[in-house]
Amino acid sequence: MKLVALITVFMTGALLIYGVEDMPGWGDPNSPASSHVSPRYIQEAMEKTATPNMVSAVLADYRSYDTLGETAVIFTAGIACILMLRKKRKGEGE
Amino acid sequence: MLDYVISKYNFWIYVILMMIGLYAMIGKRNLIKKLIGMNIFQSAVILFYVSISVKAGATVPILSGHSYGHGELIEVAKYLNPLPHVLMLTAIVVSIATTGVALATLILIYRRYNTLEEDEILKIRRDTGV
Amino acid sequence: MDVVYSSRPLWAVLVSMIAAFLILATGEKNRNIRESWTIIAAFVKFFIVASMVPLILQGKVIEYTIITFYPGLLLQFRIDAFGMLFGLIASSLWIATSFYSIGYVRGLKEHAQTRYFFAFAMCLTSTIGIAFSANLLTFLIFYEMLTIATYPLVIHSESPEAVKGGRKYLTYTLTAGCVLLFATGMIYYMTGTLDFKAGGFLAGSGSSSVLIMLFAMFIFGFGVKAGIMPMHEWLPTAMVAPTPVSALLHAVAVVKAGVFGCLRVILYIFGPNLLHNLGIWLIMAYIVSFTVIVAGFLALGQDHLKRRLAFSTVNNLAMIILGAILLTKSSMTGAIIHMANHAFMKITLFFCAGALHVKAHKDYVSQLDGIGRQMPMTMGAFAIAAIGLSGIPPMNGFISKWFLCMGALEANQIIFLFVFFTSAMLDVAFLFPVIYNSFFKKPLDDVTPHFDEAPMLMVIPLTITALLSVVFGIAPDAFVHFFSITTIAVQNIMGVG
Amino acid sequence: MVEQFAALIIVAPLIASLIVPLIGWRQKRLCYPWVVAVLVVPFICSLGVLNTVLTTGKFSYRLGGWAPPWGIEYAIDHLNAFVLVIVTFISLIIAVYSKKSVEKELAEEKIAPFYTLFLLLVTGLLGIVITGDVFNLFVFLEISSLSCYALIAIGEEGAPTAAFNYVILGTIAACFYLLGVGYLYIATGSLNMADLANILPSMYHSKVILVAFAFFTVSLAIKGGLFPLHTWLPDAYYTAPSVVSALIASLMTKVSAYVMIRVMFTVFQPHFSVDIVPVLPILGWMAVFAILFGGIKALAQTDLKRMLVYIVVAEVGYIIIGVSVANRMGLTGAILHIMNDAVMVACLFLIVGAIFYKTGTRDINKLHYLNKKMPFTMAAFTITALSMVGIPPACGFFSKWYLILGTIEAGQWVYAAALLCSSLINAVLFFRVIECAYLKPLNPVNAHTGETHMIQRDEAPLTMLAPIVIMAALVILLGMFSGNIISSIIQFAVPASF
Repeated sequence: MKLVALITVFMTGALLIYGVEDMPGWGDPNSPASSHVSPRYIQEAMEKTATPNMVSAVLADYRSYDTLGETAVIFTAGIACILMLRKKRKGEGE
Repeated sequence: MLDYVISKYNFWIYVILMMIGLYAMIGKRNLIKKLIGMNIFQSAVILFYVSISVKAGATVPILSGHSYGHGELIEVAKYLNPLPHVLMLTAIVVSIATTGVALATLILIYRRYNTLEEDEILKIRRDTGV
Repeated sequence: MDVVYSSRPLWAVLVSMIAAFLILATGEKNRNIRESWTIIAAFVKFFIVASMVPLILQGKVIEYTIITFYPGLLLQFRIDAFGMLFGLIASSLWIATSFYSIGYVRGLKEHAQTRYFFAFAMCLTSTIGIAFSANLLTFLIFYEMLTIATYPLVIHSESPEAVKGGRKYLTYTLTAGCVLLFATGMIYYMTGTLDFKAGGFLAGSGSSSVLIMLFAMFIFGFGVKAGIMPMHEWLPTAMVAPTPVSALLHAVAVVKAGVFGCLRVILYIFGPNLLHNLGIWLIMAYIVSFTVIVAGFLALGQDHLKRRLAFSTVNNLAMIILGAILLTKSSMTGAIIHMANHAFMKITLFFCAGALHVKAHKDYVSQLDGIGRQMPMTMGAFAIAAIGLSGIPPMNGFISKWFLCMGALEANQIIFLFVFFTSAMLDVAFLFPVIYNSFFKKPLDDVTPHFDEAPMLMVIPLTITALLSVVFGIAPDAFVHFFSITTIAVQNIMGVG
Repeated sequence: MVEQFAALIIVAPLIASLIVPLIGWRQKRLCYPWVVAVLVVPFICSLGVLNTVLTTGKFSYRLGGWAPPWGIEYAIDHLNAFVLVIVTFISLIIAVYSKKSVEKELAEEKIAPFYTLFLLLVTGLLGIVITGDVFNLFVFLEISSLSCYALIAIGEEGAPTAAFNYVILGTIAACFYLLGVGYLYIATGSLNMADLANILPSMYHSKVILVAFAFFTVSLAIKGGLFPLHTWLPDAYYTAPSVVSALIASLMTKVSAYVMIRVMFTVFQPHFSVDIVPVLPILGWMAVFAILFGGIKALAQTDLKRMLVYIVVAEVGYIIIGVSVANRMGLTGAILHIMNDAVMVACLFLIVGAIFYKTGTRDINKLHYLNKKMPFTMAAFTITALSMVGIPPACGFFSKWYLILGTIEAGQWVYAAALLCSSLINAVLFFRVIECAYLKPLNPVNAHTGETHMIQRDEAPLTMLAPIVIMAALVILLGMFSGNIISSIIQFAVPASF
């Protein structure tokens, strides 16, 4: 079992490192990640959303739908815990 | 070669972290250790994302006081990429939620079997014929 | 060829399906109403089918498209002469079987009669669907439906033996269904069409090894139901079913659907020319000849009357296929007309076996000594059908045998002439002792020495089918023009070839 | 107007799920009608959306009005409009069914959180299907997964362990997915599917893209329960409460299969998935083993639900085979099978739930006389079983037919053989059950128990029976009208380059 796990882990690691080869260097300002979509956030955020914090602007405006999902995740987790744990306490009390 | 390694050291670190986490998740027999592995794994992914956003010589993506003026062109290279941060805020929340649910399941398991060792649980289940 | 568009084929198929659900809805409580649905549906179905005969005789084709699944894949009915013949056989014999069934299940106070009649009606729906299919996909759909609809009938008695028979039946037929599905897919991939075409449409669409493989698959797929050896195993086992089911299974619906499928493949998908060129027809002919002879010998060894008849069925079906695979005009005529003739004779024989079972509770040949005095009508009908099956004039069996033998000569294959002769001898050998024993031997102790027939609901249908065997022997074209239809079918196939 | 429908599909169940605990606080009985009523909304909306797509073609809905790729969009085309209808309809039917089963299997105080999570699970699935943004997909994937973990954990003996295993593997899958997204982002800078599809072709030989693709595939194979990554699936689906099993067995794996098709043929172009990466043969072989393994394991079970669970493992293989042959016929079959299998599996699980509700057993050998006790349920079971075997005119035949045509076209004989084999295995499986339920006990010792006295009809309550009957009818109808479905929807859902 451990061997299988090790093999899996090393295969995954090798795969990830294999991919690293073609990645842009760390901190390269011209990498696609920094040059395709994100410049617009940096330039427009203030103007469009009147928020100096771009992270907030993106979080709560551009990608607010993700944030809605995020709150739903927390809500799900809360209800999930209630669902799973609530009965037992009552059961013990009885 | 050394340059190559150094220029991408963020990736090496996250890959190693991820491998540790993944190994714990698959290889460990204790459920709590699996859970810890899961957290390490998730943190590795988060680190990976955050490291994407880095630009050499840039600062946090918050406009400082003097650039509040209207119409003034904001220099892109001066600020970090905000998007990965946003994504990771979501991912962090997700990972916390997952951990919470996983812990709740562990509580259920512990209540039922009085142990969190996978082998012991399997043994109990086999003995009770379930 | 003129095409007439009409929804009559659809109604011919649907009427028994509607009846099936009415039967289910009526249930056990109102038995007479339930049975009347069967009877009404049987008659309506027959008249719808028969009403289309004149069009067929004019050389027309009746077509109706239900659904288009995909370009080139249609759920479509097209009645040509060959399909019409099969449809006529099935629908006309359903009337007889319906009456007989009612007498049979009531005579034995069978359980689960609703299920029985429901499944029976569904069987007929699928059979007519098979007969009228315009293409292989439609054929396959109804063919699989038939497999399933027959299952409740095979396991009807719910005894361990029946369940086992049912399992065997399903194993054989569903495996065959899978093979057919694959082969059909191959044909669609190779040609882009699945429409039956008189004289075949596969020529030139693939290498000969692929075509031979496909042919083998089809013959395996349909041969299971048609009882070609060595795939016949399920058939005698399925004899645990109630007798009307055996009659239907072994004379009309299931095995004939298999034979019909084989003939469709031989004559309408591959076509005589292609089979000639591929050279597999002769191999195939030897295989079925083997079945003809061996089944005849096996029948000799059976004491259980229904099992004996089952092997006789295997023998006759193989003969039909042999006729088709000889690929000559006469042999084809013989094969196609024998589908009809064999149906009438064999159903009579099974009906008689059922009547013996219900009235005298006799299932074995050795128990039948002197039974002819108690049940002269039943045994008389049995004698007529047996004589017919052996190919003695003036019965209808003679006509088919005549054409088949002619075909063997036309094909310059004398050996198959001997196969037909041997088969006729064997027919005599395993059927005539039954007649002799029942009429001329001293009655056994438990035989009532005076006239004491089975219920009239059973005797009348079997008398009628026996009489029809004679009528069709004297006038093959009587009533529904079996012979003319056969001739048209053969002309269509050979005309192209 | 129709654009708002698209938003409502997600928003309605999400908002409604917030209200369920409040309702449960006051009056527990009202949770059920509320959930049913709410789930009608996404169903109607998804029909509206499908109709729009059919008449005017695909469209996109910008959330918050931000243009993609900066904002998030719903990208609705034939494929996901079709899957949306399936998901909304089946969840609605299962919600209708849930009342009695939940009341029986769960403690009273769990009903409100149960229904909350039920809605959230549906929301998550719908969100996955409707979105046009790869990261947003992850968020909804997590909503559905989390609610799924919890819903499984409250099942019978052994459920928490099964749920925890699922948490671990589910999280690995989710993290792999996230890694895939990260790799795509680092290479392209975009998260929008359509935008990615535009950018990616120029960099198909980049190793980053290859790795991203590999992680997507592994992740979705885990989520979809594809052999050999299915290990979490049987226990989780088996131990979950009946209603939950029905919902997740019929929808979770299908939605994963949808995402796989989406990633392989929309985000990446077929050219990449077929020609550049050798992933399809691997997936195909995995699917073949899934079919055989699932079938053989199912044969070994005496518990009806466990048997179905392994059948689900096999059925995933069907869809993946359709994907892996990568031609028009195969994909048509795969997409058709997403629908057919969802309906069939849901129907079977609902029936097992109803049998369990009435008789308290799922042991195949204890089902005797069930045809007398529950005639309609068993009739529905028979129809669905025949469909699983692939008997026309039930829908299972048609997806199998297209899948086989696909394998023939691709010249993959082994795949075809696996599909045919699976038909036969299914026949054995289901006829074993049918024999037990319809025929008298073979064992003469038991014969005296039922032989003499009449078996009373004891059918499941209407809220359970009606969904079962509707699903069984659909099994036939979808088969009969499969031609129409293909010609009007699926042929446009298959990527045009095939």
